Amino acid sequence: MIRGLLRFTLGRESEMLKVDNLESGYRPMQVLWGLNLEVKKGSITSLLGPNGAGKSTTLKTVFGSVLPWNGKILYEGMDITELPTHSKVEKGIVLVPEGRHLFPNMTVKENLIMGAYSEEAAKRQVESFELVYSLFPVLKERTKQRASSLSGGEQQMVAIGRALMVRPKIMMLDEPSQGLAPRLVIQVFEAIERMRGEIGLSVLFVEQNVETSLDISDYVYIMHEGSIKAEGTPKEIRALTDIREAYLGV
Amino acid sequence: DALAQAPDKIIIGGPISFSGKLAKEGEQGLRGTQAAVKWINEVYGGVKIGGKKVPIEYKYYDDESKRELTTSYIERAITVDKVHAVMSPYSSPLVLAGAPVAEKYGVVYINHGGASDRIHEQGFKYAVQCYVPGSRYHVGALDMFKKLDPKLKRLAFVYEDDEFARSVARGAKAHAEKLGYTIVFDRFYPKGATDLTPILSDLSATKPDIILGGGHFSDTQLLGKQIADLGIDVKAINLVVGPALPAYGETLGKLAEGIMGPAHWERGAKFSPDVAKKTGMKWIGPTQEEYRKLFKDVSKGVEPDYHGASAASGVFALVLSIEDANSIQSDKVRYALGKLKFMSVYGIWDVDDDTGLQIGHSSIDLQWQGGKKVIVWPEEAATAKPCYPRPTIKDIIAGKTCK
Amino acid sequence: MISVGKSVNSQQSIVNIKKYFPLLPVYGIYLLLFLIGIIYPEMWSVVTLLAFYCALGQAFNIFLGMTGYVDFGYVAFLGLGAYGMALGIDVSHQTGLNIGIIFIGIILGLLMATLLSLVVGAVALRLRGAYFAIATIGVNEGFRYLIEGAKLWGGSEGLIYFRQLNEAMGREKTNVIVTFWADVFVLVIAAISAFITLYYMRSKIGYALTALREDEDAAKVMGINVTKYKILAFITSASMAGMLGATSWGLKYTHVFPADVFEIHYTVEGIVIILLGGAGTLLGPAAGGLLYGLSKYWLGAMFPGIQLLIFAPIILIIIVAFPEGIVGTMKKKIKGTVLERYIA
Amino acid sequence: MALLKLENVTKRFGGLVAVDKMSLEIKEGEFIGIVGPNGSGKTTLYNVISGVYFPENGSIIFEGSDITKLPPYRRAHLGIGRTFQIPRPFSSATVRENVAVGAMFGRLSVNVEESLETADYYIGLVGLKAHRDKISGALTPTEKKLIEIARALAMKPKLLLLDEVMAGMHPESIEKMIRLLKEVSEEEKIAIVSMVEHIMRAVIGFAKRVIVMYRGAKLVDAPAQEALNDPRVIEVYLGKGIRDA
Amino acid sequence: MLLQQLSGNLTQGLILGAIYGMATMGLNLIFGVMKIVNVGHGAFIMLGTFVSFAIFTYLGLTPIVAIPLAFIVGFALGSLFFYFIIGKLTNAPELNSLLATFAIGMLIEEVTKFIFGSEWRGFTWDVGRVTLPFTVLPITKIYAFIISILVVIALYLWLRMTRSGTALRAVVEDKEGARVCGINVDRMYALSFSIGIGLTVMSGVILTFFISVGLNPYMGGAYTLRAFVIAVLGGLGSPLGAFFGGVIFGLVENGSYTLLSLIPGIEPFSLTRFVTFFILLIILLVRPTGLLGVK
Ligand SMILES: Nc1ncnc2c1ncn2[C@@H]1O[C@H](COP(=O)(O)OP(=O)(O)OP(=O)(O)O)[C@@H](O)[C@H]1O
Ligand SMILES: Nc1ncnc2c1ncn2[C@@H]1O[C@H](COP(=O)(O)OP(=O)(O)OP(=O)(O)O)[C@@H](O)[C@H]1O
Ligand SMILES: [Mg+2]
Ligand SMILES: [Mg+2]
Repeated sequence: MIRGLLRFTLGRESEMLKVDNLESGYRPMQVLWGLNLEVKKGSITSLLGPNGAGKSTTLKTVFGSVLPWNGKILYEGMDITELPTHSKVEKGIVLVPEGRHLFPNMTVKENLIMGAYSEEAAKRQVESFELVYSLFPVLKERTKQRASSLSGGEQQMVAIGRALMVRPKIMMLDEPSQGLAPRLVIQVFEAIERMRGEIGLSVLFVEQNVETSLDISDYVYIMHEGSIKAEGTPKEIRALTDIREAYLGV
Repeated sequence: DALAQAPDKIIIGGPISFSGKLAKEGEQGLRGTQAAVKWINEVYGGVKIGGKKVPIEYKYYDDESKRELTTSYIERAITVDKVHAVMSPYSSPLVLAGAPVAEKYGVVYINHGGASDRIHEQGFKYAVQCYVPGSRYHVGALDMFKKLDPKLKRLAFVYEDDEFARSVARGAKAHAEKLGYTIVFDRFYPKGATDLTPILSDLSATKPDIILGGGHFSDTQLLGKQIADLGIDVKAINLVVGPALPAYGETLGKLAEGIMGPAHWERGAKFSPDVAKKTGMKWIGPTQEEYRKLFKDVSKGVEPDYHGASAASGVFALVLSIEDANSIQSDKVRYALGKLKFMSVYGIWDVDDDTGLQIGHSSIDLQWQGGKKVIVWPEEAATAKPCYPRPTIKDIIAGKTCK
Repeated sequence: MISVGKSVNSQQSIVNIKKYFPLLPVYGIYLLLFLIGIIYPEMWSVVTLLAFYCALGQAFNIFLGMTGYVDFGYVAFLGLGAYGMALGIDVSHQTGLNIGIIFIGIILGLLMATLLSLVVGAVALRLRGAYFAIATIGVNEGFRYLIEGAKLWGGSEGLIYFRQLNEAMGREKTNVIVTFWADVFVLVIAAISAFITLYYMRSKIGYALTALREDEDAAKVMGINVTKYKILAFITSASMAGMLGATSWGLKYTHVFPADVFEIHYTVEGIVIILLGGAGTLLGPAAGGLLYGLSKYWLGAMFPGIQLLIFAPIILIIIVAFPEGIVGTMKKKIKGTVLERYIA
Repeated sequence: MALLKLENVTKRFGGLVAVDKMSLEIKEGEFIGIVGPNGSGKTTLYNVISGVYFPENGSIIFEGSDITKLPPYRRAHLGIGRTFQIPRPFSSATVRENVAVGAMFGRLSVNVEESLETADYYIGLVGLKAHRDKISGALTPTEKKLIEIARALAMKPKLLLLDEVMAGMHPESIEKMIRLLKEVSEEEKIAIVSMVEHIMRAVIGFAKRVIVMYRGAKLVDAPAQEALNDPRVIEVYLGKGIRDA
Repeated sequence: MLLQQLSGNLTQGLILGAIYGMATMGLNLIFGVMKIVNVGHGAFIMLGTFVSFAIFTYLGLTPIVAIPLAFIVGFALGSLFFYFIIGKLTNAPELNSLLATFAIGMLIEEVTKFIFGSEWRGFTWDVGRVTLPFTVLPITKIYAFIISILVVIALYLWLRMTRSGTALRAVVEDKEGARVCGINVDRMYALSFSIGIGLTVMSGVILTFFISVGLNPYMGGAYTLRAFVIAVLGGLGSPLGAFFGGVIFGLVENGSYTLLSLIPGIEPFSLTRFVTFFILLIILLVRPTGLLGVK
């Protein structure tokens, strides 16, 4: 109740991203059926749900690599539904896609430089490098190595690092822990927490690793068959045993 | 009964290349045919057959320089348009491709675009040729050089590697040997070559007096240009096809100076009703100037060259033979074509009775002098004296001309 | 119990016949073409053109459509087929075999094309994508210039043999064979190619080809002898091309010049036909051949000189509107309807 | 007799030794988990066993015969089936056709009709029935992994190599998948299943024996619990004890 | 004597090769970024030769002026075709773009024919020649050589040093990755297509410095074929590879003539073609992705 009230009154200022009644898919198949969610400034929000629920599609639609059919996407109160991806990046929205999509024949450093492609980001390139290297010290040792020869975990770090070079205000990550050795999973989640903590980044991520996700998230959405079925703080979600079992299997 | 058979009009037609690599020559052929048809209908008053005069109608298609379309359109001309005679396409391969179709239907096939001797060695019954066969293209030039400078010995051959140019080369070689020349260089370059530097450097090393060669238009352009680029100075250059066409001088500018080439016909050729009368031959068609005007009328300003004149001669031959046979029946017309000998703007036209090979026509040799084409051989047809030896490249570039 | 077994059996055989239903529209088209040509002699000129384009597409499709490999040097097989016919006639016209020499020519064309495909296949099929495509251009061009440069088979002067045909079979027969039967053979080759295409599609071969078209390495791991199937499709397609060259060029034109029969434009035309119709489909090459041939023929007859100016935008509109070719796009539309059974 | 035996197998990429003098013996009826840090050579090992790459050194023995130099399709005929870490379905083909290809050219090499039936069976088994006639390229990565599993199973392999098929899968599906694999292997006499995975609960739930790879070599080869509690494994791979991971 | 011939032919071949290479870079750029095999490549070269021709013949200006003009014309045409056709095909099967470029090439040829007619055109631009001990070089050829090299360097620097060039390389490596970096991928496609066509049309102008005759709406075919072979020789998608491929091609085409002419009974010029294609095959067998091609 109080929470709802707070949201109502403070919503405008603290709201980073708001997705309103979003529909999209891969013609002719519709995947998202009126999805609503929001991400608060400086929060870690996670989107959980079974396979095929449409989680990746949600991120891709928000980012713009899948075009929305209906509904609205608001970013800092501004309607960005129709914006092309590169304009979204310029505005500070970035996606770390499933499968990383690094530039395989470029070195680590070149990959990172590409992240600072937009003019705004290019100006702050030096600063950004420091940030990335402080978050992922391993990468500093690999600057000259070609991305394709890195291990999976290192690649994931480059992908996140590259996204950071954009100087985003909100970062969306699609299953950042997928395919990573347990040791690296821990590192990646730690990195996410630090990004929020140290630079106040808002994060929206999709995961299968439910426990860890609940551990680090401020707010959680549970999605199934193209729409949100439940939401709440991790504590609330943990309490909703039936929902958890139905959609998360834990 | 010829009267009953006489049609309302004579229909001729067939494919011609309007697009594709033979488009330029094709268009000439088309316009030549149209000019001739126009003259027959408007000046001559139609073809006399069965006591009346009937007009000619010409149907044509664009074969895109492709065999598939050539044969299809010949068949279409015969079966749909019911032509009384087929006008061939341009180029020996296309003429060859179409010949069997005309044979199948037993329709006269006016070959105004294929110079190969071999077309008429195949036993096609209905094909008659308008061009001088390839093997005789360079005969005149060699005679001319012999006369101009009997001491000359060193000949270089540089021809395009295709059926037509090879037959030219073969004929030239045979004749050169008869005249006592030494062939110091004898090479071919592939069709479509875009740089002839290697073969020309090789040629230049053999220090020839005369260069004979060519094949089609673009390669002769290239020869003219690159002979100059490499500074190869010889006494005379005579190339088949290119130099005979007006565009040659336009494109090469000064560099065309002194280059010669054989042609089946040239503007200003000395064939006229008077000449015909003198030699006792039948004359038909417009005079040189009338022809040029007609041609430019139908082509909207394009200058005629020999491809067109050849086609026109084909139309005239057909008209005369229909009149001689007083019938449009193919066998009779073909027989009359064999017997026919006449003169027109194109010159003498006479084919071998059986094979249809052109035997009456002879080529002339042209030379670019002072930016203009003049006829230099044979002497009776000449409009100017041959410019011999050709000025050096250096002089030519400095602006020296043959005049 | 027994009756159940029986019904299952008879159903099985029905299923098997049904497998070949998609041949009906294709053969329908070819039969119709033939009949139109016979009944209306003035249409024969269109039929011959369409037959060639359909056959070219149908034969090429066995390789290009089914494997996804683009053989830019495909025309070499037609060219060699034409040479096969030329040499066959040249060698055997005095044997008194009469029309038998035609079959010698066809077989020789088939053999020569197949032999070349074996050699090229063994070497070039190791390459992938555009590299394969362009290596085959190399083979085609190399072959042409070898013939010209080394003066093989008459070199650039080629072979002309209408006379020899006349000597062997007499005038009348020659005329009919060259201008009628040559085209009928072409239709037959189109039909054979269509049958092979469907046979391949409906057998393991088709599955193997689809798999290797999509992902060669994955196909290997699934147990598919990728090289074997690739070469199989390559050789089949090439041998069809050999016969096509032997009849539609060798027999029909009664002459062979290297510069004409190794003209790469024919490969491009083949690709265009297949893509217009729908690559890898059975009906596609026939549809593409009809569309391509008819446009060429009518436009060329009606607008001589500017027909290509009209034709080019037509092609562009078709590919934007039917990205998977006419039949490919149609197949998607009719999915789930009765028509589905007849279109492949 | 061991089903599969690797002796001193080495695979290099330029200067990098991806698999380093690996020796390994797998007996029939085993469920094996292969784990190791990213880039430790697990996928490469699979590639060498299935014949995608040929090793520079060493030999691979399958059911007593040397298959080191056999091309991949011959190995598939002998009964080695696999999935790919990044799914590689034949994208323009339907799910059904994809799985049928496995049956058609796999160990038993059956005709088209039969393989389509086999395909239907395995499609049902992995839970892709609803997608049977869809073009496989249009499915999610996870669904593509299911196609891979069905396709590999349809090959009726004796040795099944699974490469991170559970990654990205919903925890509940993981449980189901493990149960399914165990059942199928029992029913179909798939002698052993080897699984590369980073999800520990999948590994623990599945494998009796765990091989830990590190820098191309075998670090530990022991029963599951033992291997995963090995301090070296915690150091290089798990980071903390398994329970926390 | 033989040596002199050989060095003469190799010098000529080097220059020709540089132009071939230059004329292939556009093709390679487009292939590298979009995996489009531009079958209409030669038509655009032809267009360039006509720009040069028109500038010289109708306006009486030096063809050097035609170089930037041709680039602009090509760039504009490239953008136009991209906007209306090629851009709409980026998600369609790969071969569709082949069909599209075929039709575009046809369109260009036919429009040129419509405007200029099917006449064989040409012009003679003579600014003197340099006589070397073993061959003669017209100065226009030397221009062509130098300009080709400059263009190659410019393209290389653009790809390596500039923002848009780097972005283009990123698109080549991973489209989706480029997108998340904020690169406007569609614009990069349009840019690479337009620049590719621009370079190609421009190369037509430079070609006329070497060979200024034989210009015809249908002259492009020979160059398309050659460009394909050169592109593969150097490695598809590598514009620099295209340049080296071109140089090798030119050297072999011209150089082998001298050696082949020693063999009696054959036609050496035709066989030079055979030799170049044969060498292509050998190189592909040893390096299946060409000299500088990756994977
Ligand atoms: N490129 C595509 N084309 C067509 N359909 C697609 C495509 N990608 C995904 N789909 C479909 O969209 C639906 C949702 O997919 P999505 O990838 O968003 O799910 P997800 O929640 O991310 O699943 P997972 O946990 O497996 O990653 C699925 O049914 C899938 O089949
Ligand atoms: N084709 C290749 N070319 C060059 N290097 C390769 C190739 N394939 C793999 N490698 C390298 O070999 C090493 C082992 O890779 P491999 O894929 O086998 O690791 P993995 O254990 O499967 O890792 P992950 O858990 O991330 O999948 C890595 O460093 C990788 O970069
Ligand atoms: Mg997902
Ligand atoms: Mg791996």
